[in-house]
Amino acid sequence: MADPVAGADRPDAPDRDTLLAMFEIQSRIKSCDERFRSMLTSGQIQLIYYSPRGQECISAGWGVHLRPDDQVVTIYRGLHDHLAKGVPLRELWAEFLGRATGTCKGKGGPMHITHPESGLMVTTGIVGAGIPIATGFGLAAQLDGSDRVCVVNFGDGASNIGAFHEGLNLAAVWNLPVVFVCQNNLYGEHTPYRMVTGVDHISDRAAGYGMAGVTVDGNDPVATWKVMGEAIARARAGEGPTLVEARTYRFWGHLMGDAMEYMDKDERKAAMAADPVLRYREWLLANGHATEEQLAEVEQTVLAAIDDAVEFAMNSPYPDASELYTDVYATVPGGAQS
Amino acid sequence: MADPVAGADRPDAPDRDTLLAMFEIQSRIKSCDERFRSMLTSGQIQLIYYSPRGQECISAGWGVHLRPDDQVVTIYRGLHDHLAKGVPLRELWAEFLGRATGTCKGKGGPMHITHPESGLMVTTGIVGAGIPIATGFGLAAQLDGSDRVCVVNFGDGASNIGAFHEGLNLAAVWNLPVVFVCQNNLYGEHTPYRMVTGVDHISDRAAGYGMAGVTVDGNDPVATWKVMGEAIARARAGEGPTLVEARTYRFWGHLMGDAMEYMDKDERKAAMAADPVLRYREWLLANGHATEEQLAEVEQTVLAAIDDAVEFAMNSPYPDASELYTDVYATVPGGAQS
Amino acid sequence: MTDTAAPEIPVLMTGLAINQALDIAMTIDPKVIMLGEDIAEPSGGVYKVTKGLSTKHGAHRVRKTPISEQAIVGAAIGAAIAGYRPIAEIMIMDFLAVCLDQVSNHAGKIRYMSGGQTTVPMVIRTSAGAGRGFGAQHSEMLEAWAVHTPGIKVVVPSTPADAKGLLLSSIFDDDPVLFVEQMMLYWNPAVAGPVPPGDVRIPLGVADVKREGSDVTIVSYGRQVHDCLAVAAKLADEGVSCEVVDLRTLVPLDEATVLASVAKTKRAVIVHEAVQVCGFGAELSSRIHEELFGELAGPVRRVGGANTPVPYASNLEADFIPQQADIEAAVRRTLG
Amino acid sequence: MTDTAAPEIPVLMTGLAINQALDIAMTIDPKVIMLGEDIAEPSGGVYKVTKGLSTKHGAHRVRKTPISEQAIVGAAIGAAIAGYRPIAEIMIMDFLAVCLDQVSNHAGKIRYMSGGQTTVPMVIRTSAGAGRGFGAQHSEMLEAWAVHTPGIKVVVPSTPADAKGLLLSSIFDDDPVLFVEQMMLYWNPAVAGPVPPGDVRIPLGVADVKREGSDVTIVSYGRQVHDCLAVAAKLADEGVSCEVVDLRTLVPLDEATVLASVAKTKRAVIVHEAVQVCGFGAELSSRIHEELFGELAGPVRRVGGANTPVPYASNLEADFIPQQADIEAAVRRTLG
Ligand SMILES: Cc1ncc(C[n+]2csc(CCOP(=O)(O)OP(=O)(O)O)c2C)c(N)n1
Ligand SMILES: Cc1ncc(C[n+]2csc(CCOP(=O)(O)OP(=O)(O)O)c2C)c(N)n1
Ligand SMILES: [Mg+2]
Ligand SMILES: [Mg+2]
Repeated sequence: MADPVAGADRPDAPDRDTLLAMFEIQSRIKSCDERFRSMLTSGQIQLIYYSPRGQECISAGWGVHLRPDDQVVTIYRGLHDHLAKGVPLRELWAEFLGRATGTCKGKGGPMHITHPESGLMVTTGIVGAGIPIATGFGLAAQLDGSDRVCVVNFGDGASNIGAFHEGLNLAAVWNLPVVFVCQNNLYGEHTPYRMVTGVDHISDRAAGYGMAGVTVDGNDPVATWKVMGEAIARARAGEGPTLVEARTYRFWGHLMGDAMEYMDKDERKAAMAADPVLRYREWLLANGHATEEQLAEVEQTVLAAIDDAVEFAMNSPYPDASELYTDVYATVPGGAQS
Repeated sequence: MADPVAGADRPDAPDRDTLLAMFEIQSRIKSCDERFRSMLTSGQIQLIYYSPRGQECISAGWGVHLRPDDQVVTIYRGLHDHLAKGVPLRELWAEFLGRATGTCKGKGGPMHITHPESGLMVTTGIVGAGIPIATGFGLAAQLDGSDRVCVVNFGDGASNIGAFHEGLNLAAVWNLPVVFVCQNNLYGEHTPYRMVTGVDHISDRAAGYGMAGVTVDGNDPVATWKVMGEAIARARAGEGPTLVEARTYRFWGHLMGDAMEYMDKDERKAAMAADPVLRYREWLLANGHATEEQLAEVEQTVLAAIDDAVEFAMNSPYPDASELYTDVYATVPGGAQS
Repeated sequence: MTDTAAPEIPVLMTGLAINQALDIAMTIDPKVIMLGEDIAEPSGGVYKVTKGLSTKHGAHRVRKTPISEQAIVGAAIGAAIAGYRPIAEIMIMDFLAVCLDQVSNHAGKIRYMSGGQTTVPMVIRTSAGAGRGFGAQHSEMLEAWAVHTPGIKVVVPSTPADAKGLLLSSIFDDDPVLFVEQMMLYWNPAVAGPVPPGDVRIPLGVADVKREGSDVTIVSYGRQVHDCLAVAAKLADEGVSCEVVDLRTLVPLDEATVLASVAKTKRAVIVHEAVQVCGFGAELSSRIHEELFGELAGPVRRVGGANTPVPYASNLEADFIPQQADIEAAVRRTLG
Repeated sequence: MTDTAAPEIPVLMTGLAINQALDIAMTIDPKVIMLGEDIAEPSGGVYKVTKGLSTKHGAHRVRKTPISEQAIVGAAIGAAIAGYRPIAEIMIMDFLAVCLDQVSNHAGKIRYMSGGQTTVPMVIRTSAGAGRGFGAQHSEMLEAWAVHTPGIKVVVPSTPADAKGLLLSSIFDDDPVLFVEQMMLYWNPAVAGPVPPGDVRIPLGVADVKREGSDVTIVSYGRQVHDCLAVAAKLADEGVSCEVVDLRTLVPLDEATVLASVAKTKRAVIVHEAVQVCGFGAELSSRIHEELFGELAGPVRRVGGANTPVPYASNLEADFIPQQADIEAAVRRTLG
């Protein structure tokens, strides 16, 4: 597991605004997740839910570096990434609940959140498939002569599928502005990654593509911020892609309802005891980067926004039945149904 | 390119019988290829032909180490591998010409030569696809408690496709008795491998799977024999898979008729001038490993066998029309056609 | 009609029936092995269908794999050629798309390309179907792709007894078989049924007339068979007699049973969850018209999935899937 | 009928017509880019269809890729969403199987899953078809897989003029289009034809009646259209009048033209090279029977590829492919 964030101050830490911005993102993720889980547990809502709890610091780490025009690709376990890229809470919640007011009119759902306005371009449910697509966003940026970048997120398990290999090699040979973020939460569904992965550090695979690779403690917000910043800067400068492996831990099993019988109880207890979000909060206070009042206010604001989003979503209508047939094709002569 | 085989003797060379066995395999490959090309050029036969000329020493290098029960998987450019594993000339020629007497009754063709009796299990036309299949042969050997091994051959271009990644990782995590032989002939169809591959030495990719990886001069029969022997011994001993990158050069373009406008003329001239088969012959003589008479006899025997095989194939009938519908399924209730 | 309805036979849910078939096959034949993601203990698979098997038969025979579907199917192909009877699990049918090359270009063609020298006795088990709010990439029925690929057999069971008996036959069949298990059937008590204990096999290529009738033939397979039976029961009250034919296997196809039934009723409705356009119903409808032209009282009607990806919103997802109301409407239409 | 037969129009082979369409599209729209294996100079593609394009438009726009079909299609998808009009080349259609996830689960569904926020305006060009002794893994016609995948448009041209005009429309269409080019057409002088110069587009979803007739309708697409026309010409000498409808695009489908023709002739034969079982002909046959039941003089007949992998031996390969004799026999049978 990650070494705990030292209580001591960090010379390598960013400025206060950045530190607070990361805290704000982490709080949004943590509180959204807690609300989803409590409403699911109480039966107020029903959906297949993949909790990102424990992985907040990773998305916050790249989130504060990105510009609105930068692009993000993620996976079914994507709530933290969606929020870090700024997908609005109301539309996000409405989409999770399959309502007409959702980001995708309720037609995509949690596994397919898309919000180009925020730069959240693709969320895929197919392990590894977002990686080649991300190279396409990188290619477009390169051809546009723009310095925008694409950050694509995926798990440890995804590093064993063919699309990972093809996407990283292509990004390397074309020197594309893409940052590959492998969120290594130690498990792929019910399987410890080391049982099915030939290498300890997934970032070591970067060398096979002549690509920069680095492993960072994804539970250390400062270290993660630094590594993400370097990778994003490299991509912006046209110096090519990076594979960042951020080590973390999946608090709640693969999906909501998972019995977690395959997870080591003590390992999990230790990880949750070292909750990176709470530790970061303590660290901010201990080192005078923020006052209790400031942080509490951030948290209150986040909770209020979530209340509003939940109410918005719960009171939103389901999509009209006609929506089943729309958006299949952009153009269909005479609206033919095939 | 490969450093030329020194005229001097080699302390690391195998015994005389092995040296001659490699020469015999190389001669068979070289002469078969020359016969195919001359008959194609003269219009006596017509088929899509992928010449293995220049790559003889690689197959000979593993060929002399394999037992009859060891298994081989290869690709459309597989003639050299087929011969190194002992696929009989008559059935091989007949299959290339699509005759009923061919290894596959003429139904598979050159891209799909199969001859389990010789241990030539699968020849595929899909780049990279033989790699996962080879892991299955390795798995079967492991479960059987047998020390037989599987050698799977593929090209430099194949190292960029997803199946390569998935197959190597699986072989590594299951510690399978498979030797992955990447025959790096510097080109994938019309594209120099370095233009599309993120790394110089394809064997460096092995590290990403925690697998042994080695690059050898595939035009140096003695060095290749040594490296193949080590990899095969490792697999036999249950010590796991190896990725061997054997550097060589493709003399005749991707397929017969290729204009080769994308190949550097001087590079090609130099490679052909350093013909590994001829150099090996000279080296054998220069160092008294064989006499001119011995080598000439081997070559004559090979040529006679090829004459016989060509005559056999040319005089063989095409498959009976009924063969179109057989072998689709092993069992079909009431012979139903679907 | 199968006679599995005899009272003393235990009633099981589909997931357990499949688990039993796997257990029996591994017990009677050491060459049967399983490969797939998360299939081993302690979890025993994401749907618990392989529960207990790795403990009983060993982790060397019930093998957890990386998330590498091409490697899963490829390894199964190699092992099958080498004499094993591998059962590869592709967790959800939509993921067939990441390994279809191994399935169609290799598993399906190797026997033919080798001139019959090598066979590929393997099963690809895959869970499939909409109805659980999984969205567009985890809900498809793609059996038509495989039916269009000569060399692959295709099985889609509807009842626990069929699932067990057909899976046993598939495992011991010498050809590659795509075995489609609809998620909605696994642990649904409403479709639990009697399952004869032991190694009781149901041959591939034999349809099952699940209900006899004289006015119209409803042909289906998989989960929708239950909807067809419900519609048949409802219409019976109105005096409409529906015959329900459960194909059970699409390749090989028991065309004779279908044609005999339609020749009798003169009317046919084909029902499946898969997208209707270019679905299996198109093939079957064409054949019925070709074989029984002039004998039909009306055109064969097809009831299939909408020509759209599977939507997430619960109301839209329900509309995507053929419902009993759609089947009933099609039946009434054929009765004109 | 298209009026491309006017004398002053240059006669081109299909490969060159496609090359022209690509050149024109890249010239008029800087957002058009190409990705594929070996497509750049000096070779200009394994079939020389992209000859000259990288030299004229730059290697940054005509991009040689690794042998990574998932990356080729995936990169095209990303670039398309980001505002480009990528043309991805999958060298041979059988290789679709290695990247079908990107095609079906992503290109085909992204617009729907995003609720219309993102579109994927891209073309997947692929060469296909048997007849050249390439064997089982380099000879398939797999368009039915894509037709069964909502969200993908499917085009299969038969003449040089259609290939050019339909490719231009496909490139500038806002949906993903699978564009199938039969290898046997590329450089076959026998099927060369007049091709109007310049940016002349043929809309998707409009079938072309390639020959008018009154006794029987032969519906086909792609290479086999030429065989159908040959059969029609032969039968004309016997006084049998065949109408030949070239679908040109399978999705969207011009059902109206087909139904109007069959309503007139009362007889239909559907011809395609793809394996007949679950091929596109099954879908079309079913629809004709559904729409014109009672108006037909006989059942719709299908002439498709054998239900086998494509064999290597030249005689067997010829038997696999529907021949003019098979088409003629089917037509005579419908006239029966
Ligand atoms: C191609 C494919 N195979 C299998 C699955 C089923 N599946 C969904 S999530 C998952 C585990 C992924 O693990 P990892 O990549 O580590 O991501 P995590 O869930 O841990 O965030 C699997 C196997 C899938 N969605 N896609
Ligand atoms: C999946 C797939 N993509 C593309 C092709 C077309 N193709 C056939 S051979 C070849 C080049 C392969 O190069 P390499 O792996 O270096 O092997 P070599 O031909 O040099 O022996 C390509 C692209 C194919 N057969 N399969
Ligand atoms: Mg994980
Ligand atoms: Mg090569």
